[in-house]
Amino acid sequence: MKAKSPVIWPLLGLAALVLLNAVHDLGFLKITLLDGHLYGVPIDILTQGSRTMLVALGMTLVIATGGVDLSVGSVVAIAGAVCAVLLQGGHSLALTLAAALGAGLLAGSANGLLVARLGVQPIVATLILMVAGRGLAQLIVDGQVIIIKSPAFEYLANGFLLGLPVAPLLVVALYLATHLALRRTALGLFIEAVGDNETASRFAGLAAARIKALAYIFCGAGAGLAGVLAAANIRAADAYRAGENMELDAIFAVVVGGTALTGGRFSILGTAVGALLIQTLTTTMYNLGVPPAIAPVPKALLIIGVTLLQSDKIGRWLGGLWPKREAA
Amino acid sequence: GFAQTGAESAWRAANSESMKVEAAKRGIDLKFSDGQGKQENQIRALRSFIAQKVDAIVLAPLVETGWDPVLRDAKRAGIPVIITDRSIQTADESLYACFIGSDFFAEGRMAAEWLAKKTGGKGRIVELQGTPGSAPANDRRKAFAEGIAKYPGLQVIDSQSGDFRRTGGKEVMEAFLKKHGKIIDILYAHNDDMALGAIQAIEEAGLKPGTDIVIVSIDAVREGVQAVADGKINCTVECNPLFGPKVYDTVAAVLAGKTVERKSYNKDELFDATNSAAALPKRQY
Amino acid sequence: MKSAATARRDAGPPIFKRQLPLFVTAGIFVALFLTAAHFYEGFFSARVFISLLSENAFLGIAAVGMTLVIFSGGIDLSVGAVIGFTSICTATLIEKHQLAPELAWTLALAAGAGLGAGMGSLIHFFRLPPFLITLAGMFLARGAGFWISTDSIGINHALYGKISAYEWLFGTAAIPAGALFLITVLLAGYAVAHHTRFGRTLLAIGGNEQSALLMGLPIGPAKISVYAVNGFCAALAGIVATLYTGSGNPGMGLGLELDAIASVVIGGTLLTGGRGHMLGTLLGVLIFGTIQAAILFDGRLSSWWMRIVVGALLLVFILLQRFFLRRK
Amino acid sequence: MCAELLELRGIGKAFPGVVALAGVDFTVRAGEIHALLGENGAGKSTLIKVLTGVHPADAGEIRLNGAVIRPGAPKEAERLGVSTVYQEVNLVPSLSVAENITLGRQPGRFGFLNWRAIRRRARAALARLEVECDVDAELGSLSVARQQMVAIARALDTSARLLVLDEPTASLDEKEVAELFGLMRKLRAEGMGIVFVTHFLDQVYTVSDRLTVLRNGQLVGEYVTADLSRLELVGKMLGREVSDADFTSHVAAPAATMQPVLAARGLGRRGAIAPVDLALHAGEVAGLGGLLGSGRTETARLLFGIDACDSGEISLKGATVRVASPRDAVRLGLAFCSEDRKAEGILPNLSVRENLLVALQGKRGALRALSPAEQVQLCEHYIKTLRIKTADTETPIKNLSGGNQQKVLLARWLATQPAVIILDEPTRGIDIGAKQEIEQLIAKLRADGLAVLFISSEIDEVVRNCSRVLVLRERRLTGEIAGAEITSERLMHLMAGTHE
Ligand SMILES: Nc1ncnc2c1ncn2[C@@H]1O[C@H](COP(=O)(O)OP(=O)(O)OP(=O)(O)O)[C@@H](O)[C@H]1O
Ligand SMILES: Nc1ncnc2c1ncn2[C@@H]1O[C@H](COP(=O)(O)OP(=O)(O)OP(=O)(O)O)[C@@H](O)[C@H]1O
Ligand SMILES: [Mg+2]
Ligand SMILES: [Mg+2]
Repeated sequence: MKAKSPVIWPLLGLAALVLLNAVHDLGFLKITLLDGHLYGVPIDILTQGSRTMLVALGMTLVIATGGVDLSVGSVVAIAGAVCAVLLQGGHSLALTLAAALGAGLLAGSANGLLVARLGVQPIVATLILMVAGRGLAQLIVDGQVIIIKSPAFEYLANGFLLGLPVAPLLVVALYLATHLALRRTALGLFIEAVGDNETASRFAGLAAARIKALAYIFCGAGAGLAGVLAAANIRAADAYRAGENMELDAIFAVVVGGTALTGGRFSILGTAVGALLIQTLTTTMYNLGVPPAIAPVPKALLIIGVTLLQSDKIGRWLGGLWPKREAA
Repeated sequence: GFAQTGAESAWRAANSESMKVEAAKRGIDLKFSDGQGKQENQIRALRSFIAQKVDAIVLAPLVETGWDPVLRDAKRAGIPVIITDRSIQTADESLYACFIGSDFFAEGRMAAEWLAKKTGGKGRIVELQGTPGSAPANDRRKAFAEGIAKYPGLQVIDSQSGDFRRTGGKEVMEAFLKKHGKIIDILYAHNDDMALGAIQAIEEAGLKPGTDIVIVSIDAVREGVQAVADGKINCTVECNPLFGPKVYDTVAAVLAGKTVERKSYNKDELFDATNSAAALPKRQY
Repeated sequence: MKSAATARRDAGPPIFKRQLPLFVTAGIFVALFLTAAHFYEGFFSARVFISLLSENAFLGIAAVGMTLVIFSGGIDLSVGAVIGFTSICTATLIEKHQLAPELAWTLALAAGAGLGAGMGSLIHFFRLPPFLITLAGMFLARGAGFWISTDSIGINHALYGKISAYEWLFGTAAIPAGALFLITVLLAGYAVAHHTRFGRTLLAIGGNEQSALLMGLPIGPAKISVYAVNGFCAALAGIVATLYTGSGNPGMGLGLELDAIASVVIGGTLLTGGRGHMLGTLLGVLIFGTIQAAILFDGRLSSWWMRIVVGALLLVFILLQRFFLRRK
Repeated sequence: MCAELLELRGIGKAFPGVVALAGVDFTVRAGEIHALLGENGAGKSTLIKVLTGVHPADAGEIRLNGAVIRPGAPKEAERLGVSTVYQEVNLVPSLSVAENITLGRQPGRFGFLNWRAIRRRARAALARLEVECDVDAELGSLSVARQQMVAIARALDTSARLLVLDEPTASLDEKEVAELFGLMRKLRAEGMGIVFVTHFLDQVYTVSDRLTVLRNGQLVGEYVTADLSRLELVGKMLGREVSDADFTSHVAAPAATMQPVLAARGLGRRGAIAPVDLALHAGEVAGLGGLLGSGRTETARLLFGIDACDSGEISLKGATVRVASPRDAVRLGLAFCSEDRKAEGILPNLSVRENLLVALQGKRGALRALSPAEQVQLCEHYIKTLRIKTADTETPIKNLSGGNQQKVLLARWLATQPAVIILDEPTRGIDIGAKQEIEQLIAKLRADGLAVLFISSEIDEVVRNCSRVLVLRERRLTGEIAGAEITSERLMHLMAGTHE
């Protein structure tokens, strides 16, 4: 018997939320064609969720190695700031994107160096960049909110390709590419091995430190890209607030998606579902008109609900409700 | 010493910058501290200023209450405290010298009045609130609600927090548009950033901001005024962050032992289609 | 015959080579403090040192509870929110409902401990990840705090004025109530962690939960109690915060959980559990406080440089710690 | 004889995909040492865990002193008078020895600990086993054997009526085993019932009064030890006939003129091992003999690049090579099967397949991934040849019995097709059938031209398998014997440092 897939519960949670919304207001599910592109709440959720999904993708790998990256929000701000300054300086889009990605890679490398080479505990190592990074971002834009006037740049976040929104397409492509890169090669196995038992992996001849560092670098790059999307989305680099609290959302998405914070087994698909779940929840609260002050409460209930359903014990209780279909 | 709340927005940055630049101009040795959005940090900063025996303390309080103990310390040390930006509640009014502020309440009221005049007191409003619990969000919401209460035709049909962020404004507006469709007449945003984000959402929905939906907002940062000039925002109420000169004048007066006005407000203007283009070149922030 | 020194050592908990981090950390703290004293006139004084304790009283109190939780291999993200909740809850009870402060405190402490026990039960009985459950707890407490009141409320009770004005004269130095609270809680925390079965059971659970179970330790009660104790500490920290400010503020303690975790980890406690020292937490809090105090004394940094410098100092500290420990 | 102390009736226990126990009866009397025997995966540990409340039983009942008990947790079992040493050291490595011995029952008043009494009690418990050890040392800094002794000391620190020992001797040397047995006999005389799980038949005959044999989770039978011959016993365990001749004895030394595959000159590390010279030739099994803590594991770790050496060099086939990490070592064709299976061997939550292939895949690099078909084929090959008992290739390895985990780890290294393989206690916790298979495997590896460095605390095993033995004493190389010189007698003398 194959172990039950952990993705099922967040998926059900997602379905329940969608249903709740649809019952409340049928327009929720409506997708129309407006000016030759798709338009509707589900499309919004995908577009808005694309940034969290990107950050959560890298976070999945970091968490799978048994670490965590708190600095992603600051990296988002840094990358946005870099974009804004370069575009304002009249540099080409290609250079700008490369620089933003480079900033993410650099940030990830710094984290990787601290965690993998120097053995600093991940929370502390990445806390440093979390604190300093936002300062750096503000330094880069000199405390201003810089307006970006580049239609090509904005297209990345708000554009449509063949009627489909570009940002989610980009993210889905990245998820697929990552999935293939991890599962068609042995990288996925290596990451899981290192996360499961680092000593044993090292003794088995894996370059544990390098694998961990790679995860942080990848995560940094993902956050850098998310920063590009965030800046493009609002046509401005907001060094103060961009990516704020994103680390919590990303970690939430990863863990709800079935990747344990203790490291080891990871599920990229689960992460994608987790990220969508959290975005759908936000939209749901707008939709139901939940007062903003108590908005955290439904979030809390959702977390508890989904994690409870994922737990083995509840699983067994639920399993007991249906007679065993297969003989032992 | 100047205890700032934090650096959470460009408005704050302009506020801090104004204090610093002006201090440099006048040769004042300014000790600056950033509370990073935490009251405890600000109190810590005040205590540190007292320990360092500064001549005067300027405080931009993050919340209204909770300053009595530290202000008593300052009083004991003989250091005058000037409150800026928003007022505090205290049992003992002698704890601070005076208050120089922007009046979030007045801003909300001005916005409501302008709107009533413009629309003739009719319309369905959606509101983009600031961060829940923050002072400007609280005041701007209450004042606006009071302001429109006189006009039964004006009605807030939905209100959500956009967290003072552009992304937030855009996201919430997208949700509003889907939820209410075309019945939205008016958007009231607690700051320009959210209004600007919402404008994008409105444009993406194929509507014309400023025309199909009347937009009222607060802050009047340069980009906001620009949007007014472009006709995308109909009106933005100024919340002037350039406190520097006035604060230092007051400090000098207090130190010289002169009596100063107990409460004074920065003059906040209102920009709409009539005066924004003219005001634009003069905007410093 | 044993020497007197051995006999004395015999009476305390074991000091291993692994407690070296504690000494190294203490050394670096002293160096940090002296460096700051060298640069800033008036820094080297009993007053500044005492203010390190009193200004960080509620961070310190929360960190003590957090240390115990981390000992057991768990984590608690809800402390900051619980501080905010207790703070506004106490203020409302006293000001709006005219309750005696003592009664309000009791209720607040009970609420904190209750929330902790609830989270602990979920974590233990359903084997749910502490990170997620306490994240949910954080949202709940924050939501509840704002639900009570979005405005801060001043407390004008006579008792409050008395306590917050109280100072204990120790020689020439006046030690304010906040610092006394912190010292008391730290001593209690030290006793619990290193001189009670409960504390050692926590370390054992963090070291290896499976083994602790097989060794017949009361895993469940210990895990549930540790979250309850931590909730209690957080509530106490919230009360100390109301004493400190003479008001209740639902936004109090925003992000404080990260500072508390960082203090604990800087103090040499392993985030994965099973290893650490309560005194290290005191050092961690002091180091955090010193960095902040030094920056305040400087007073020339812009907001963003301030962040960068805090990050850089943390980095320097961690590198020094690594350097000394690695050489050994 | 006395009354029945413990009675298990019709115990059944199933895990997903595996029936670990089916209708097992098991009886222990007061004042007897009862051996519980069976192949790897027969269900011995599971039976014990059911008894102590770690796993709830699916069926059956447990009686202690005639009263039905239902322990829900080890704590309860302990309170009822059942003290247990589980297979695999189950202590907390980050705490001190003293704490590990007394945890959960520390002396003290008003909830506060009396550290002095804790240390005293720990010292006393260790003294009963005649173990000398700093009670303030961190447990994790001790070798597995010493940790095992600490675990036993902990179990003896209670006033139990029933003592359960699950493979306590797997990592002990003869002296320590003898001491443990002395103690067990004393406890037996005091009227305690003792359950003893082991794979060493000698020990069964030395110490036990009666024995129970399990096979595939089913009861084979209960016997009086003295009534059952060794061969009969092995037959019962394996369910087939075996003869002593199956164990190969004595290996001739290969020609010494050949160039060594792996050679170390002056390899040493301060505080761990004094500089040693050693050479391994293709087609030989070299043994590394020594008492516990003599530095065997340390030598192996240096060779494999786990610890950095501060003197000396390593050469492979004549060329000096740099072995700065296990990764270098694996690339160069070395393999190292660690003695600490739990901490340094298995990836507990990953599948048997992944555990088996991780070293090979690491050697090939991430990009040259094995295709699913290749993976399945390799796994099935090793599962068959090593007779690994697992539900399927996707079972998490932590669900396998200890012995089967060990086999997977061996397979992990064989799959890399190494030129040199270092086996540190490879037969620890492995049943007699599997041990025989592993010894045959070692012989085959030698025949295939591998160089094998074999570390074992079982002298007989060393004698049987090695063509040359290097003896370490007190962290330095003190002697070398080869060929017919290798006898248990000589080895013991060399290891102990006494002269014949
Ligand atoms: N937690 C578990 N989940 C699933 N299967 C398990 C679990 N524990 C044990 N098993 C299975 O139960 C069977 C019996 O295992 P057990 O550990 O009792 O064997 P054993 O007789 O102690 O073997 P060894 O001599 O190797 O220690 C094995 O097939 C094992 O794979
Ligand atoms: N008497 C002792 N007291 C404390 N620690 C010891 C003692 N003997 C050995 N150790 C520790 O045990 C570990 C393993 O030691 P070593 O490699 O020398 O053992 P070994 O000869 O391989 O024996 P085995 O592996 O059979 O235990 C080392 O970390 C060593 O420091
Ligand atoms: Mg077993
Ligand atoms: Mg060894």
